[in-house]
Amino acid sequence: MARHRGRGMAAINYPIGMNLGGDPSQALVHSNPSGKFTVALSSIDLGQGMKSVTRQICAETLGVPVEDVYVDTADSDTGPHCMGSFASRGTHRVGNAVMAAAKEARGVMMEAAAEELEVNASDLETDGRGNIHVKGAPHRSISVKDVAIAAQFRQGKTISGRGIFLVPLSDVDPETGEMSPATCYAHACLVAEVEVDDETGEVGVIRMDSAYELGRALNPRLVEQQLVGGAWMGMSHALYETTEPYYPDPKQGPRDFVEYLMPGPGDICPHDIAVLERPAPDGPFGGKGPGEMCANPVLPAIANAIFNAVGVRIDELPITPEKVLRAIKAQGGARPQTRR
Amino acid sequence: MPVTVKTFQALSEAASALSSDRAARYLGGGTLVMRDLNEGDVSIATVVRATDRALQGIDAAGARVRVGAGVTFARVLAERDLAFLHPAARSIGGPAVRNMGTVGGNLFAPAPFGDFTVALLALDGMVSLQGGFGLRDVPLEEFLQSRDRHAGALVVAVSCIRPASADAFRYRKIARIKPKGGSVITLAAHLPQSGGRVTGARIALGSMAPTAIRAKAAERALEGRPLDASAIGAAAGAAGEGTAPTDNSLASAWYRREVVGVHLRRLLSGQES
Amino acid sequence: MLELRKDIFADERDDNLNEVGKGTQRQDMLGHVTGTSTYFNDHKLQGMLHVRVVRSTQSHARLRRIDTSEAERSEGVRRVIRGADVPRNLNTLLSLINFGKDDEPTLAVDKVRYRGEPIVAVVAETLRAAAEAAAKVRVDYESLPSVFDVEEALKPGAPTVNETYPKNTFTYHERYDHQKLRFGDVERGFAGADHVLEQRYQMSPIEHAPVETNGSIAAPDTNGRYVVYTSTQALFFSLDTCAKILDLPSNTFHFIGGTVGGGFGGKVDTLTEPLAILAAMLTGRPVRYVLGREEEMQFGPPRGAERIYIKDGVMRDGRIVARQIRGYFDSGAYTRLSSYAVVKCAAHLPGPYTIPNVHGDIYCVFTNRTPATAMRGFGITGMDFALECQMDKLAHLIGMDPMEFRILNAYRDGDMKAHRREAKNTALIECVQVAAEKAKWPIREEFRRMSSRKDGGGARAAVPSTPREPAQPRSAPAQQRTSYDRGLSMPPQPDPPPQAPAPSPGHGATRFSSVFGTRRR
Amino acid sequence: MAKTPLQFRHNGRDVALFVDGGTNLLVVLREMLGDVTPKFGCGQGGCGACTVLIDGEAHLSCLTLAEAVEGRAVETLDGIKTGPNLHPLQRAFAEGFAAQCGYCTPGMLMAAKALLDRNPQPSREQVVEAISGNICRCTGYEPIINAVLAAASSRASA
Repeated sequence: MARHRGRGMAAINYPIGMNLGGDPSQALVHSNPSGKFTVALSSIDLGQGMKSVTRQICAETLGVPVEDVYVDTADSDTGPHCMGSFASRGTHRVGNAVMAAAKEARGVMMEAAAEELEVNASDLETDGRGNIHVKGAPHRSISVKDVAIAAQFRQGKTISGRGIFLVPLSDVDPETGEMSPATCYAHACLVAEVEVDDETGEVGVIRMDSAYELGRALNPRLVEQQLVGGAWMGMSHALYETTEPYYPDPKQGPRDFVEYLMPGPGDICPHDIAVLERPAPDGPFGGKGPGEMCANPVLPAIANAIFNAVGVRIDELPITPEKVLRAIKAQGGARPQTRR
Repeated sequence: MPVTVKTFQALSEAASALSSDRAARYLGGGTLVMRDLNEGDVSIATVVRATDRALQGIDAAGARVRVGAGVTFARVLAERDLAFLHPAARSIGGPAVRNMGTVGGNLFAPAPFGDFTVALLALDGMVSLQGGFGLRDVPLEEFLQSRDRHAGALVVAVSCIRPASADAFRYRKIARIKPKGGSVITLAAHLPQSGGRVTGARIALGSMAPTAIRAKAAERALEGRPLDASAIGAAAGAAGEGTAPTDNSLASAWYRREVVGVHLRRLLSGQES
Repeated sequence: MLELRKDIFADERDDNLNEVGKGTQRQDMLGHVTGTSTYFNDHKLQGMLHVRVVRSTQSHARLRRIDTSEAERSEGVRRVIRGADVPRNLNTLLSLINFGKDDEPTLAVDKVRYRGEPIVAVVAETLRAAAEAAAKVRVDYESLPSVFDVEEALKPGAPTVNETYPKNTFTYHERYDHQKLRFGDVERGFAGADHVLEQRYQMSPIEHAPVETNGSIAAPDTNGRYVVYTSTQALFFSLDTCAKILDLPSNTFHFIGGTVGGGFGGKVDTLTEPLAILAAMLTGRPVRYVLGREEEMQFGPPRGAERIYIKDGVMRDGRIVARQIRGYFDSGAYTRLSSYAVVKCAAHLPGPYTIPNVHGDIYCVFTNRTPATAMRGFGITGMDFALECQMDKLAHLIGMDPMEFRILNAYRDGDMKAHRREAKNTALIECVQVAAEKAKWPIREEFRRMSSRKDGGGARAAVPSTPREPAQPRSAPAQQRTSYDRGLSMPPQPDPPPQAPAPSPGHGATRFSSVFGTRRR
Repeated sequence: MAKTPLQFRHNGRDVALFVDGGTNLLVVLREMLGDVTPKFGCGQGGCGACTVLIDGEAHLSCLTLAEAVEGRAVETLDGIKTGPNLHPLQRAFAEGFAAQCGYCTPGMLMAAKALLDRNPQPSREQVVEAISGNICRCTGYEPIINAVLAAASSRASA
């Protein structure tokens, strides 16, 4: 028996937002009389961190601390329309809508502050800690809270803003497929190292190294969550998952988490990640969206690593021990390729 | 109609309640019956439970150990005298399942479950049944062949031999998922040696037939021979004989036949899986 | 371990920010670790009823008779819902963006097209009572031949899965059975190539497997409205789908969600909300409909399988000169969202590379299996697997390092992409370089010096001359009425004008409708 | 229809109620006692989202017949804080970003608590074993394993 190690790589890009655009999202931002802001959305947080990333975008745009912003989602009576949480559109589309709404709210806030400080709004700036002051004269300052009180009770202004973001819908040429599918793309390259047992066809993933370019890491911890979890899902898709193990024959479909295979906590491997940030010109602070593309390079990188280890190409997913073993036997044994 | 739960102190009463009602199921640790109820199995109208202490007994003093059917895998793992059964017990479920699942229930677990039973089969397991007729012992092998007909009987305990030495008994579950997954193949081998030769080998396989079975051809290949590479090779070559694996979501019949010998060879020669 | 490579593209960023770029704690973390984050199923309403759906046991069959009389008399049953009870028992999800024809009933009426298709919904006081009643529903099937393979489904004489699309393919631009991509001349490219490699790839159907299954709770609210707690990934998408199926104004519904126990694309299809609301309407009681795990795994829509053929022409020096791709998306018995993924996939070709001749034909194919839907990387994941395995084979074929092979062919700023838009803001080369560095995978100096921002455009910006294929006229537009809407008071579908208005409606998504408030009738 | 009386301790509080035959503990906790911290993920014993401690040991509440907890102590995530103070595991999960959708988190935390209560200084392998019956579809497990180890070391140094 022998176990053979091999390395493989893959590089990918991924379109951000619904293909062809036409997928709007709206946001409403308003302050309460104490200068605490609420973002109202109908967007969904299914774990990807929608509430958290839009909260940071809103705080950054308003120029207030993140603690002073709360994102409320999702309620169709209070949250304005959003297309939904899919197609890696949340950060880009909803983020832009929140940014637009926060900009409008900031404009009112600065006007209200200017009235209190008896200066022009264009002479004011926020310090990001809850205060607004005259540029170059930090002592001529008023807190956001006092501005909110003044706006509500003295000036009769709503510190609020509306935002929408829409990439106009593109046509598709029926004959050539000419179209504008997306305005920006995320990128990735991943190297996987595997160990293949040439008597059983079993494949273990030993380690992964990767580089992901995602515009801007608006919150690096959330990015890390997506990339680590996404790579796990990619490995899962590559080696384990299927609802029809004998596809296209529909027999033996799994009914539970024992029959439906996903790697367990004992199957995971070290994964070193580099994040690159080439800001998207139309992304909120350049952000694109790491959520979906992170799994994609893992599947082919593992398949290519298996070839490097034992010289067989498995072109059907998932790459089960059976498929590997059949291929090794058909080839007359493992044929390790040049070590990379 | 909600399910009726009947709890009895005495085993005999539980057994007769079970045998008199076709819609009754015996509830052990819950991992099988509660699952069926949760999934809306309306064929179960009555759940029978028994609190008899006999179900909880562990007698590990003699050459044959006896374990009550209601003993959980967690309790097996807590019992130092049952150390030879620990690998099998540990291969089942996560900790929560081991705190619930019982030795008796495992006898009825459909594929890909039922790994503990494979270990018992290699250790000359016997099943103590309480029926309307009283208590009787049935060899595990015979019990498994007619498992469905025992639906009305109540398993009180199982027993098995204590292996001659720690090295004489080996158990391994081949699963896709680590540390816990359903069985691709489960293997257990009891290899008593006398004068450097294997005598009375018993090898049991899970997931190689509708229930756990013995690999009798592999046993014969080892009988009377030293446990060396040649004997192990012969046993590995014969491992698939008499088996009848099927395709399921974890592996195909082809794959199981193809690798059962590999895994048996590795188990017998002390190699990692 | 995550490392931020701030040194790369630093000149394009303003990093002087207060909140953005910080690893701030998630807003929802405290809720998550204390178990106080509220998911749809954490709402408990007084007098709640439960739904269990009777599903088809056959892959393809005519329904001769559905007998619910015994089930209706079963203890605890408050209502048995059949297809005829659904106000508009025919829908396609993307009708909300005016894309595709209504092809899927909420409850099957005269035919089932996949094993597990809902036929009858039982509403009862307890799940046990619903299960007991469901077991008493008698369905008399007349089996029909099934087709499970995408290429078999396209052959003449294959069983018709879904009468809305009699040839088992979705219709693009009202004339084609697939989406085309044409850029340059692949035949000429192959003729001039040093090597030509054609390969077949197969992706499997995959379950989203979120730990929270699909479900919803609907309840009568004040003023004739209904409140709906839901696991949906797209609140208004689901709300508008329900408004259409139940034929009610969208403001009848108050949808509440937003905290969802994982989705990955599996909670877009609005699987439970229409029946939960309808049950609440018919009983006047709160109703909960949650998929069990086996239902979710077997009959919840998977990521659909894809079969992909790639034929490449490559030069000895590593340049790919032609790439031809044929892809088949297995949509299962109904369209759901696969039609959309096909166009997205076509736009993705030929991957992140600049190739002068590209030819793509992508099909959305109907088979007798659980309808497929979106999943993380929708339309792309399977194609990327095929493309990047193919890239590895090509590099091996010409004896080139796979990293360098990617860098050589990578698209760069200013290049023309196959869908005829300029590449901008590209970063593939830098990702390959950094990944190689991290993995200690040696690449040659000249490849380490290449950049996405250099040497693109110019000749690479041109749209190559592309041979015209004879354009097919639009087939007779058929918003085909299928037999399962008989007996329903469907508003008549106005026949589309024989010539669609200019400009070309593209893939059909000419405008959004219901999501903006006015529903197309 | 006759119901069965049932008494047990729920997070240190005695509760008494009547249950239908065949009811599982998860339904009792969620629907009857309003403790929605244990989650329904499968009803099959495969996901661990409903994990609770019964007399200190991890059990799957969806597979536990309600009658089986008569007289016993049931602990859920709702009971592991000390007053307003988070349990070290809760803190470690938060600090380690070990939750995304949050749905598996209550079961993970209870499985981890069952481990640390018996074995305050587990190895990585023991942590992996302890959560092996709990499915997480978001995180890839690594942050969860690290969080349990971090909680153990924070308790050791506290």
